[in-house]
Amino acid sequence: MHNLQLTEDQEMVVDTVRKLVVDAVTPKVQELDEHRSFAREWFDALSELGVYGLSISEEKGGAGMGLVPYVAALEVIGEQSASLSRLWIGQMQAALALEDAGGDLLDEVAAGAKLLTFVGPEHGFTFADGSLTGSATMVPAAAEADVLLVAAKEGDAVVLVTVEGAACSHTALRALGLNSAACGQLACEGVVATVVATGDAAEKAIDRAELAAWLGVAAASVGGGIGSIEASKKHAGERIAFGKPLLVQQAVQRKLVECGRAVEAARQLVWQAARLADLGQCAKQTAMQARIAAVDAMVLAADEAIQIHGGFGYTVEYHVERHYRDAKTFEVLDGGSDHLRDRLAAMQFT
Amino acid sequence: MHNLQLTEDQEMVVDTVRKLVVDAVTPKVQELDEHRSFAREWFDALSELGVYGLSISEEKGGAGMGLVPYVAALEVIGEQSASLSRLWIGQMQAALALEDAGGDLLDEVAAGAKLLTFVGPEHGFTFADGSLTGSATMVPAAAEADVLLVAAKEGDAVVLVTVEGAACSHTALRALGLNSAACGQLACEGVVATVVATGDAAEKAIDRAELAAWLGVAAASVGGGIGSIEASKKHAGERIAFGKPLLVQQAVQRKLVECGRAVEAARQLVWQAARLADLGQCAKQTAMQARIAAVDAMVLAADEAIQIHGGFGYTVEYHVERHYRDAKTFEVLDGGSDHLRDRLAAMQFT
Amino acid sequence: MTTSEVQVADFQLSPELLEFQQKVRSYAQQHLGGAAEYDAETKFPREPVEAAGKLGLLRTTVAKEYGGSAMGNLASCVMLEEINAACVSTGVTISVHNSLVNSLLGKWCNAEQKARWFPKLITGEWLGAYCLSEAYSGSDAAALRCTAEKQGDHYVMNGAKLWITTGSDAELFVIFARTAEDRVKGISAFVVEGSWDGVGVGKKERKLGLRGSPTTEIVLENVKVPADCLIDQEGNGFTIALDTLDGGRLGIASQGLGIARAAIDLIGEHLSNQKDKRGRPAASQPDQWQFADLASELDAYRFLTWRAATLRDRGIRCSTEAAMAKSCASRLSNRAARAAVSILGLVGAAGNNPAERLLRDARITEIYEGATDIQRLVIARGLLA
Amino acid sequence: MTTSEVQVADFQLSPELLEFQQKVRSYAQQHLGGAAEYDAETKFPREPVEAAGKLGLLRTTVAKEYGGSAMGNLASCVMLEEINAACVSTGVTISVHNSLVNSLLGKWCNAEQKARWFPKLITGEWLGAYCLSEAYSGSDAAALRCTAEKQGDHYVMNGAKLWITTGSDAELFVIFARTAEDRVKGISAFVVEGSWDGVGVGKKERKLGLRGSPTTEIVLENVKVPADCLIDQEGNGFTIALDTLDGGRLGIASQGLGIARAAIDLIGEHLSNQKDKRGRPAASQPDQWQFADLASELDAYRFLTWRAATLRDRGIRCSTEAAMAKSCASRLSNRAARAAVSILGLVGAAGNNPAERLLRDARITEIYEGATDIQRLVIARGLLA
Repeated sequence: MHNLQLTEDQEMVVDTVRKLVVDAVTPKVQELDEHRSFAREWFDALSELGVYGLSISEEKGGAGMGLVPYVAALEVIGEQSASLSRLWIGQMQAALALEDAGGDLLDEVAAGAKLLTFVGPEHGFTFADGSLTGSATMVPAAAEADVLLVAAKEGDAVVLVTVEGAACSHTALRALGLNSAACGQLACEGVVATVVATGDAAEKAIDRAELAAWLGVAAASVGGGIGSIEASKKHAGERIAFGKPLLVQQAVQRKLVECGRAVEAARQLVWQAARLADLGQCAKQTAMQARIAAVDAMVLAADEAIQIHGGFGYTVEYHVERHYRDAKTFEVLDGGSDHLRDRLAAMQFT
Repeated sequence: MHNLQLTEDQEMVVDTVRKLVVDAVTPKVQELDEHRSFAREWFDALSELGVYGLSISEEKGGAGMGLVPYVAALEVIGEQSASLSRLWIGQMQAALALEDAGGDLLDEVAAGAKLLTFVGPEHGFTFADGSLTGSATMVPAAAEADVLLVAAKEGDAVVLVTVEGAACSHTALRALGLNSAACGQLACEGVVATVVATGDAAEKAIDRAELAAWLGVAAASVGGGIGSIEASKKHAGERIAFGKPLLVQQAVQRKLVECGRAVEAARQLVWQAARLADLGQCAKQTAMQARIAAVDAMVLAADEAIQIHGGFGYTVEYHVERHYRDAKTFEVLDGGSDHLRDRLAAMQFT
Repeated sequence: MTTSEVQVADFQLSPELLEFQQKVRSYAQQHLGGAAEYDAETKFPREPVEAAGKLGLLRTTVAKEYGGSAMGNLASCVMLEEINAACVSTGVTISVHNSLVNSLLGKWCNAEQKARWFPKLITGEWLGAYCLSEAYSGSDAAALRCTAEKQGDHYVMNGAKLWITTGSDAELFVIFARTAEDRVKGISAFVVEGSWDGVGVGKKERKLGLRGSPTTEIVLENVKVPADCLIDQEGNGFTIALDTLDGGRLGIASQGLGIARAAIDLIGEHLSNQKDKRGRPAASQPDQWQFADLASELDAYRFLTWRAATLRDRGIRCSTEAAMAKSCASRLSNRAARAAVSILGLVGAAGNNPAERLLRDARITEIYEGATDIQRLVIARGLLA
Repeated sequence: MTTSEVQVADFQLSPELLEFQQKVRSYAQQHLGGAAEYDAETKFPREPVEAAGKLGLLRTTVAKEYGGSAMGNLASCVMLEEINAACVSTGVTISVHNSLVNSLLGKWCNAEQKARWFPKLITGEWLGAYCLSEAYSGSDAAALRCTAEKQGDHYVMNGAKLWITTGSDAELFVIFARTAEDRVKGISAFVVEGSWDGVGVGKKERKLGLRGSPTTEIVLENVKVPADCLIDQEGNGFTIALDTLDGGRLGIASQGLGIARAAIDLIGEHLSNQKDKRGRPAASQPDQWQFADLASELDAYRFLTWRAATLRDRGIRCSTEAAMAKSCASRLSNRAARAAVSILGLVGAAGNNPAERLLRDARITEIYEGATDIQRLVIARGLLA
């Protein structure tokens, strides 16, 4: 399918994930989305595969396989469920952020025994005298997470803290997308929090969490783009208009070629960023570029897929309207694409 | 500069080419372009570096280094001169097309003793009874090439033939761009031609020539895009407006971030295609995607560079108007980007 | 109806139309606050539609002799932009009722037929639905399979129509059915009343947006349609359908304008609220560019829409111009709604903000009453002819 | 000048304007065939400009009492679209002469000044140039450094102006210079005649396009400018410059429309010529889409342009509307020209086809008289105010 040239071990991870997706995710993805049901069972199934420790070093109890199989596997999941992708991304953010600190929580994260969600610095939480204050909207698994890992400010310094999910107040949202990831509003008013890292260690942990999100969302978006393209090919191959299958029309072909090109370009950026990261080089800019490009490609592919499906595409059964909503939801998470553009500018021009 | 992870030998090729570009190309590029002077001296200087045999196998007398250093070096040249890039591309097309057949001409091509230009099947030349008939416009080095390598039809079959440049009639053009590559009109009316390959061998040779063009134009366009971005950064860093350097403005930064992202995505496609080709895998689709994406990125970067330069950008001294013209000229060569899109569609949907 | 009066002088609406626009704007403010609720609960906007009927907004395309206000296409466009800017589900209900059903009946029915149906339609006592699409005929409308077989003084109709706006809530259906085999000339148009035996509402679609407007299948099983419910003559159905769509496209163009305007207003409001620490305006430049481009295009495509409407009001064929308006305005609505979500960010996607609903609602405008690519081919054909 | 007559009724030009449009179209057919030659040889289009003078096309923005035809801004827009569709170098020469110089003099000069200069300007005996930009002040016009120091009954002017259209071929220069230090209120406007001592033509730019129109530096060395050549009053220069630019932008918007139209026509012709083996139309669908989109936008942005012109003709401020027109039309001209090269392919890039010239000419429209991003900020500021 692809040319990442994975090792056999890495390939096995991807194959195992693909099997789970085919057996468990695909059959229920539409139903869960439509009823806005939280995909805890899928999250747990991934736990059983042991993927949450995939990129943690062996000395910290992980598989030490780096980020390349992470992006390869997320591409496979993203093709079917952006929501499940997002849950794994949150878990991976926590795993990488907690890796240096180590400890029981890291083990629980790696085992999937606890579901974590990461609340980034863009939400502006503050930490003082051992307690956390702040609020955020559109936090994946806001009400479902066992533990929240929060990048907060303590005075002018950055600090990484954890709070129990149950200790915060949550409001469910009828959000645009990621319906099975239960994005919600979150508020803490002086909730007791545990410090995980401060100073440089906190900065580094947050950096790693952000990288996990950029790469993860990028990979899942590549998968989502492929999902839209495949759905379109299938529909256009079957649907007859003006006496021939839609897929014979230059109109349809051209759209799919352009979507495929955008997705493939984004994918190459994702892979390059993952390879760089695994080589210990700075992958930040490439990962941010990948994240922006991949989400845009997923929006484009979903938009064209709806158009190719015509009236069918506007209904929930054909999956592509879900890809469209999920793509735009991906876009605004983690500060949003424009925020990433500004950060890229700051890195490049100052 | 980049992360292609070249071998030391490959890196040395790129460094040598870079030195030539800095010493000989950059100082004269604007002058030659403005006077529409053919860049024969640069072509010859590249001969002396021995690059024309770079990707030919060792048993055929080449360096056997594959296509990866070719794209890396063309990126460096493309940053300064699309015209010189195009001359090398023509030579590389000939080298790869002639490789299987071998012989004296291949040696001369590899040595740069003869300048070749490739006339692709899209021009519709016909070959019958030993002579070639047809005409083409916008052929690089139309009047300057020592030998033309032409993909022609003999009845319904494809045949690859050579004709002496002097045996054809040429008309110079005031073309949009590639001014130092002397794009011109070319006509053959029953010119005596030598068959190089027929049947499957001809098909394969043409395939390889096309791949060389797609990868080459893509790499040169990535370079051209970088050239526009670098020129813009320099100008915007120096130019003061409303009391501060242009580069401080979010407006300018955002444009450059987006151009950089488009160029980087295209570059990853080029590299991936080159790597695939060197691994003996099918690189065709990725190379075509790279070619389309890279040219578009070069157009975008040149267009924004002109805008960032303001009135200066509209004048010839700031290079960016040249990049703009060259980018659009790249676009229409080799059948043009839309033709490539249709070919991609044919490969993907039929 | 045709008019020779100038309705738009130097790009300004006539005083009468400005006044009408104000009236509709007040209606929207009073009655269309529930858009979020109709969406979330997939609830038909009955109250706003009834209020529109009382206010005379369901009779704009009907001639005065049948109780209409005969305000014409331009007035309809002005009205539909206002309504859609507030509630797209209400907007499409009224657009189909006025721009498709009432327009068609007014142009193609005989006096007896008009006198029979208009009294109920102009008040909104009855709502109209327009049934052209089928499962196997979307853009390729002439491929329809629904049949109407003549048996003495009536036709027997069988088949199923798909994606019927207001399907579950309409009382009068304009149905295109096959009375002969010829692909195009075998199609005829009928009025079918919802209360007749054999007329059933099939599957209700669950949709990305437009969730207050019921989109259903209409199933026709041996429906006995009196011969005097045939519109115009047998075999003229396809001509009627195409002609009507020119007006319908203006309705959807106006819907696109309304959605775009609402999204642009959200962006403008957001930009106005951006302040730096000292309270000075601090909207990002790229956001301002997007806002400026979208707002410029909104004005431009409104003029395209109004141009086509004034042509149609003068009885001049406007297929090319209507296709331009629909193609441009519908695409703008999507770009604007997507930009609103991007610029508003988390807030825009959170579902308690109109941005994400606009994004979902906008998407249909490029699909129904002629998909964008079809519009483009109509334009190219029109200009190159 | 202001008018209260309706010039565009229901999106159709008045009969007078249609007649004028026909007249200009004939002029273009007769005199503007040499565009390729002016471009290739960087040759000033003297013959077409002189012919325009004879035909009265250089007096459209001048009041009747000074020999003008007082046709106003809309007529200028109609004219400039026609001229630019045929020859952009001629177009910009006339645009600067009419929309900048004549407009400015008519609005801001006193009667004596008008009587002094208009007789030569309306015939084209003199051509006008507008000198605002300098090496260090482009978009940031108020940063200009050129000085005019009052010495008794005259000013002594020093400095250099950059990117002056018609610089080497104009006889009358409107020059903005600094009479005091204040960044904005220190700027004043003057008329300077090219024959005066110390007025020199500096470097001539070698450009991407617009190669028939000379763009030069104007060097001012101790130029003695009589006090009665001051326009309006000292310190009002920046206000005058900005006000004039609204009209100038309509000129460039019309240039953009003309270029876009020419490019779209090339595409249309190409599409019409595409036939399959049996002679049936065979244009590719994606090419048709592009053609349809570009043609739709052309109509839409023409309306934006005309709207702003009718406002200005009524004496209503139109900065936002003019910026919309310029921003949209100039971008369209570039998209259309690029599309023409893409679609015509090798033929379009080959240099014996107008497509590549249009691509090069179009690029300036986004830069001069206010770059696109400046227009966008003007629009955003105007709408959010």
